[in-house]
Amino acid sequence: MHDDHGGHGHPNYFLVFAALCGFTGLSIMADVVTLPYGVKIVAVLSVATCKALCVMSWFMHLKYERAWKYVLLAPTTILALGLPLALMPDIGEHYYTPDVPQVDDYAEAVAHAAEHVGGHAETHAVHPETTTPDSGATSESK
Amino acid sequence: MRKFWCLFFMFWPIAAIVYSAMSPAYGWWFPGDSVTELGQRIDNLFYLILIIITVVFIGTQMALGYALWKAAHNEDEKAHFSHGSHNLEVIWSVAPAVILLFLALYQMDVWRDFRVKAYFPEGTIETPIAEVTARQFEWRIRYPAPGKKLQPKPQPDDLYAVNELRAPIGRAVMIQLRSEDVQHAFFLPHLRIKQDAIPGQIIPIWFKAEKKGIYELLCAELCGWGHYKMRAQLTVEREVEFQDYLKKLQTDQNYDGFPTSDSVAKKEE
Amino acid sequence: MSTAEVALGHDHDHDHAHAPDAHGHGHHQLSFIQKYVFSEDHKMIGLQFLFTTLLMLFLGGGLALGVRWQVAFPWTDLPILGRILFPEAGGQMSPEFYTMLFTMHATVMIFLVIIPILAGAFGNFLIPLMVGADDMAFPKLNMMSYWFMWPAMLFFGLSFYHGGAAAGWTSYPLLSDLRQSAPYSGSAQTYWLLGVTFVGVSSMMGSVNYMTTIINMRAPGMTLFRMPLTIWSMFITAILQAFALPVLTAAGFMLVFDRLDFGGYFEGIHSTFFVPAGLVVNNAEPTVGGGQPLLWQHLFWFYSHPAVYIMLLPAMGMVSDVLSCMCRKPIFGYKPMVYSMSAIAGLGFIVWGHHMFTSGMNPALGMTFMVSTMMIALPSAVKVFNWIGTIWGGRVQFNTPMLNCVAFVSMFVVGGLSGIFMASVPTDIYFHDTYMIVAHFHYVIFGATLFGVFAGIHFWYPKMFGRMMNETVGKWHFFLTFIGFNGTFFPMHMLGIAGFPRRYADPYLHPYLEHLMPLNQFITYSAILMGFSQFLLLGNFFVSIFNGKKIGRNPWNANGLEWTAPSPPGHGNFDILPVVYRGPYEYSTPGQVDRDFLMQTDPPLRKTASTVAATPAVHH
Amino acid sequence: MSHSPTPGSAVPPIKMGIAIPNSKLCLWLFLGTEIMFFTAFIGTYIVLRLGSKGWPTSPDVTHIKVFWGGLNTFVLILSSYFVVVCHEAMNQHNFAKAQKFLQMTFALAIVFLGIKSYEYYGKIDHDILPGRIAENDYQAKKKVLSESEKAVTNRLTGLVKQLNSLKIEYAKPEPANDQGKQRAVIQDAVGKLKASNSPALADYEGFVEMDKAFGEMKQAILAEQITSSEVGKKLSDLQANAQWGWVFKSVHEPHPILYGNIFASCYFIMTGFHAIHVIVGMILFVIVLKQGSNLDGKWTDFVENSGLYWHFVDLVWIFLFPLLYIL
Ligand code: HEA
Ligand code: HEA
Ligand code: CUA
Ligand SMILES: [Cu+2]
Repeated sequence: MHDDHGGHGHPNYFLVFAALCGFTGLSIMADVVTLPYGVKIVAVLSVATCKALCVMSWFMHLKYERAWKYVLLAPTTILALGLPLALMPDIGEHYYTPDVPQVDDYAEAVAHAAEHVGGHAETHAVHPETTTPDSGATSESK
Repeated sequence: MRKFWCLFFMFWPIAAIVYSAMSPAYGWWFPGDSVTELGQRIDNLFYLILIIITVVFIGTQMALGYALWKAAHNEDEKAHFSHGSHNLEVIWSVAPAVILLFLALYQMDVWRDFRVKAYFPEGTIETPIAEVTARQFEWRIRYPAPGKKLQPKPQPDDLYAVNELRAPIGRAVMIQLRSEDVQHAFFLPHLRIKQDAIPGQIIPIWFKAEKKGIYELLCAELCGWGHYKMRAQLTVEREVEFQDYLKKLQTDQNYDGFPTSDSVAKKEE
Repeated sequence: MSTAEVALGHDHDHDHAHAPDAHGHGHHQLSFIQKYVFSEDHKMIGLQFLFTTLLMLFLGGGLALGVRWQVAFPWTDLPILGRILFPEAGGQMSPEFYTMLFTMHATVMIFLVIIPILAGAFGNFLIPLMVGADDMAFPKLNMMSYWFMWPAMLFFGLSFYHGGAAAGWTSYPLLSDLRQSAPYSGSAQTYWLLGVTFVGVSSMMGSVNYMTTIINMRAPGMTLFRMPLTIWSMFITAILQAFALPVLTAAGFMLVFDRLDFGGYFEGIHSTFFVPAGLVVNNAEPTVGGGQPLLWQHLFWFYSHPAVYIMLLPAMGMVSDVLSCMCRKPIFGYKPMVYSMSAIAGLGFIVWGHHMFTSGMNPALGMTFMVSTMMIALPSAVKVFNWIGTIWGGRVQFNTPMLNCVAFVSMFVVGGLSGIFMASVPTDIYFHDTYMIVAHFHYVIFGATLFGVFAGIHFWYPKMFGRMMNETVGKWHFFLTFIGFNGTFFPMHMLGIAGFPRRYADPYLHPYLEHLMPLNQFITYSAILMGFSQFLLLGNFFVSIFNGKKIGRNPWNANGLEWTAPSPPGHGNFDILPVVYRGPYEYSTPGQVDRDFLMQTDPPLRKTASTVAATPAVHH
Repeated sequence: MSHSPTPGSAVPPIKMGIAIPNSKLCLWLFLGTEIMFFTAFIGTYIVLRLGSKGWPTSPDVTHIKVFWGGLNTFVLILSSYFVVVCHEAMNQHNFAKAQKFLQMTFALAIVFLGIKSYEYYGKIDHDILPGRIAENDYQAKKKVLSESEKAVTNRLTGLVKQLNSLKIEYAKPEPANDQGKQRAVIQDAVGKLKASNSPALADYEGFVEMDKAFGEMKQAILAEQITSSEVGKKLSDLQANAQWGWVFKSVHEPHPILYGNIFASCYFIMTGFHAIHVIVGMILFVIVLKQGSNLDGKWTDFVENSGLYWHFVDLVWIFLFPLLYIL
């Protein structure tokens, strides 16, 4: 039947569970302490990858499956990583000038607010650093 | 009957070639020589590819026909038994690979000159002559006032025209392409230029028209029911004429009586 | 039993045995509904797909003739239908109607004809028979994949009812996204998207099923490299669908959500994936947004380029089988054929950008896509040369399947070669969105795929119905279609070179195109000829079901497993459990005297010929 | 399982294919397609975010709280754990135990959806809904205006209707929704109510006062004299009024959120489709749970496969959590 990993007994699922909880704790930590944004991205995404690997290897028994897992997962992984990567040069960056009125408006509003003494036009709605029109992507937010 | 079908499959490629060869004479061909040098290079590339694929076309179709002919008249009791040939496979993968790689690399410079900003002719990027905004279903053109530079945002003294773009002859010029609503494409068949206008982006296009004249400007990306009638003109004229035109636009625009300029009149149509 | 169960667990009986007597399907009578309507038999499902798609071909073709009428005789009364459809306009169509016509023409042809006829009809009918299984791995799932076509057709019908989607089959936003940009196709566009989603669900169900069947349900001895190329092509197609289609489905959902705009509390709620801010469409308030229209093009073509190979590969596989049989010769280069199909599939995932060369994509990306696009011509070249190699030295039988196969190869070369003009970016700058493109893809889709399908229909018809189709009618159909086809689409290359834009309701508004009207009229006459010759096919198909010559199991003296089953095969397919000893292309094997084919089930050849005659394998 | 050899055959029978059941193979293939499905959404989110000049990240704006996301992560991991031990119990033919574990999983799925709904509620409450978010000052002011206008209009029609029950004679405005005429009716009614010393008078006088205050704000907005935060102040002044401030309760504060709409679009489509997958998983579990004491070894594959599916749902969340909540 399906039980072709018979000999292995079963892994200690509770241990895996505990590890997953630990990883979750780590990513929350990454949010609580202040890290440089780049470090934070790398940190939480690698933690997420570790978690995913844990779930896949033990909970989904991939550790005990035969070679078909590579045949199935290799192309999937390549495509899943490749699609966003291929979108980057066009959507994630702009070769031509983006025409984004809301950013221009926002810049105007900020400038306008600076003119007023007391500058209360600074909306609490938007995080100021993230939205200076030329700060590029979200890199320095938070 | 066998002969008929073999000849049938050999006859049609010949008909196709004959038909293609006589097409230019009937005007079923490019709308004249390209008005730009870049367009010339595109045409040359076209002819290069045309030659290559004509050879491949004749070669494969005749091979097919000949193989059929031979096989139809095969007097042997049984067909020739063969599972293939490794050497042949190698030959006919490598040969096209070489041709295709050559093609791919050979034409990169045309693409680069047309699209890569760093390779635009000097001075064009800094001083666009106009901003062309596509909208359903017309082209709005904004020139800077004579002697001024085009600003990204509209200025009070900008000059406007609708469906009438003008450019000086013999000088590489750049326009900024925008769209106000859906996607359109800026297509100048006589200049071999096509570029989509994408909402949310400003895309520069440059060209250097070498021949005076009035050329069609059409929309080449489906933009709604009126897609087909998004018709405009590019007038290529001498530098002085172009400057005069801008001045005329300026006086017309500043004239505060009843509007008389033809651009406004056009708009009323 | 819920369908989830079927897919997730309870398939034991199919796991255990292939012999029909071992799993007890046979012993109860099926009601009419079970047998012909909600059938779980792959053959019936295949036939359901076949009938549906053949009828849809006429709908799509009818729409195409409407398109042709307008391009050749703009603003004149549409014959016959005009007075009924547009009485107020005196029978002449409006530009928005024209836009709708070609959109729905392409939609019907692609989503309701080509894709389902290849994967749905032939895939279903042939896969279990050719791998030697008694049915698909999941018969219920299979049935559902057919019945999910119906909501799709319903939604497309609703779309028609509401005026029809009119943003092209590519549905580029913002035309397809902002309601106010195409007011006449308000909900029609939304229904269209839902229709595409359901076609997607149907294909998805089919593709996981096919993959499972091909991987796990092959007859003993049917190793991967003994599979007929048809099976290989179906397998690769299924993989393409499995990985590409979800992306389109996701993109489709995004577009649907962009279009949502309920009133009441939900007023104004809609996503903005493809909508940049600040657009003023039809004098409405400026849009809010943050999205990017190019994103749709990427996601759409990420599916739709592989999809063009989904529309071609199965036909390539079928043509290989038919060609080999009709030339009485092994397919030339079996493994290269397999590898080249895989290469087409693999490369197919990295060339989608060639549809966007003029879209304002990053030029570096454009170069990359140009190189990969050029490279994809290589495996195609290998295939073309292998087909010619197969014919070379054969003993050709000029019957209808063979003629259609040769036309397939011949037309595919034309379509593929015109693809080279487009693969090269600089020339594509000029040719993009002109009739050059229209010529190109009709040559590959109609010229190649449909001729391949015609070949397939004539070739496997005896297996489907136990009767032959009429040869004379078949040849006339082929002859007229071929002439009409080339008359229609070859001149379109010239239109393209002349800069004739596609999707134009009235191109003659532009003076430099005026002189092309007579050529377009010629094209339209050819299209009418081609269109009406399809009635020969339809007539032949339906009349032969009742009147065709009855035949035995293996009328073509072919090798595949399907020919060992009765014609038509009963429920469970095989009365003798097939065991496979060799590949499917052993024609004219030396050392064999009394016949020139060796079926996959024939036991290994001994030195003497007598063993051959004594084999239990069934033929004639 | 294997094929019985055909008598006299020269080839030994072989089981073709790979050694897992069709159902599991099919499920894994299906998961492959699911990965691509979510890739499209996640990839879209990533590239759109990188391609935008700014993205709302502050929890005050987005109402995305790491605490709830973390809790939900924990809930899903726990449920994944229960599903896997459930399958283990199935393997050991301990069906009662398996049932119990599956019930736990199911309960946790409900908890997950509960927390998710709570989070959605927070967004809806602040009108952080795609398409409805103001992206600049102007839109924010316009939004306040249209929402308050709606609130005032509602109050107005309500008061006019109420006149019937107060037994006040009045000329029915014609057409009924003509606001000018309705306002005239109210003015008229104020006089009449004063005369009859009705307790409802306060309402009607209140409306007149409110209408005036609202009119001032409207004027200011239309004349573009004030910024959105000033509008916000005005609005909270209105709302603070003890007598009629409640009318403006449904009006949201002006919060222009740059790139707010695309943010909300991505957030809702990713978490929404994830939630749909959770629900599908729950349906699969219900099918098993429904078996009650009939659960037996036949169901092992089914449980395993739904478990695989559930782990996949967990996997998706594992990536959504950092992407949406932390970064
Ligand atoms: C079955 C469908 C199918 C197939 C198989 C193909 C095959 C190919 N297609 Fe096509 N294509 C479409 C369907 C298809 N296409 C459709 C529907 C569109 C339009 C969509 C729309 O916009 O509506 C389109 C559009 C399209 C474009 C976009 C044009 C534009 O909009 O600007 C491009 C550009 O590169 C392209 C290229 C190619 C190439 C290079 C191949 C190659 O795979 C072809 C390879 C084959 C050969 C080259 C012939 C055989 C080879 C030889 C004989 C060897 C020797 C050859 C040489 C040395 C040159 N196609
Ligand atoms: C499988 C794909 C497929 C097939 C088979 C066809 C078949 C045909 N196509 Fe199609 N076509 C597309 C796919 C296809 N097309 C696509 C993808 C587009 C792009 C759309 C877009 O731009 O978005 C397109 C666009 C397109 C255009 C361009 C429109 C434009 O850009 O303005 C034209 C113009 O001539 C055209 C013509 C034809 C013709 C004459 C046929 C003929 O082969 C049809 C022959 C007829 C039949 C086979 C049926 C016979 C029917 C009758 C005799 C009538 C009976 C009537 C009823 C029963 C109702 N097609
Ligand atoms: Cu504008 Cu087409
Ligand atoms: Cu393509």
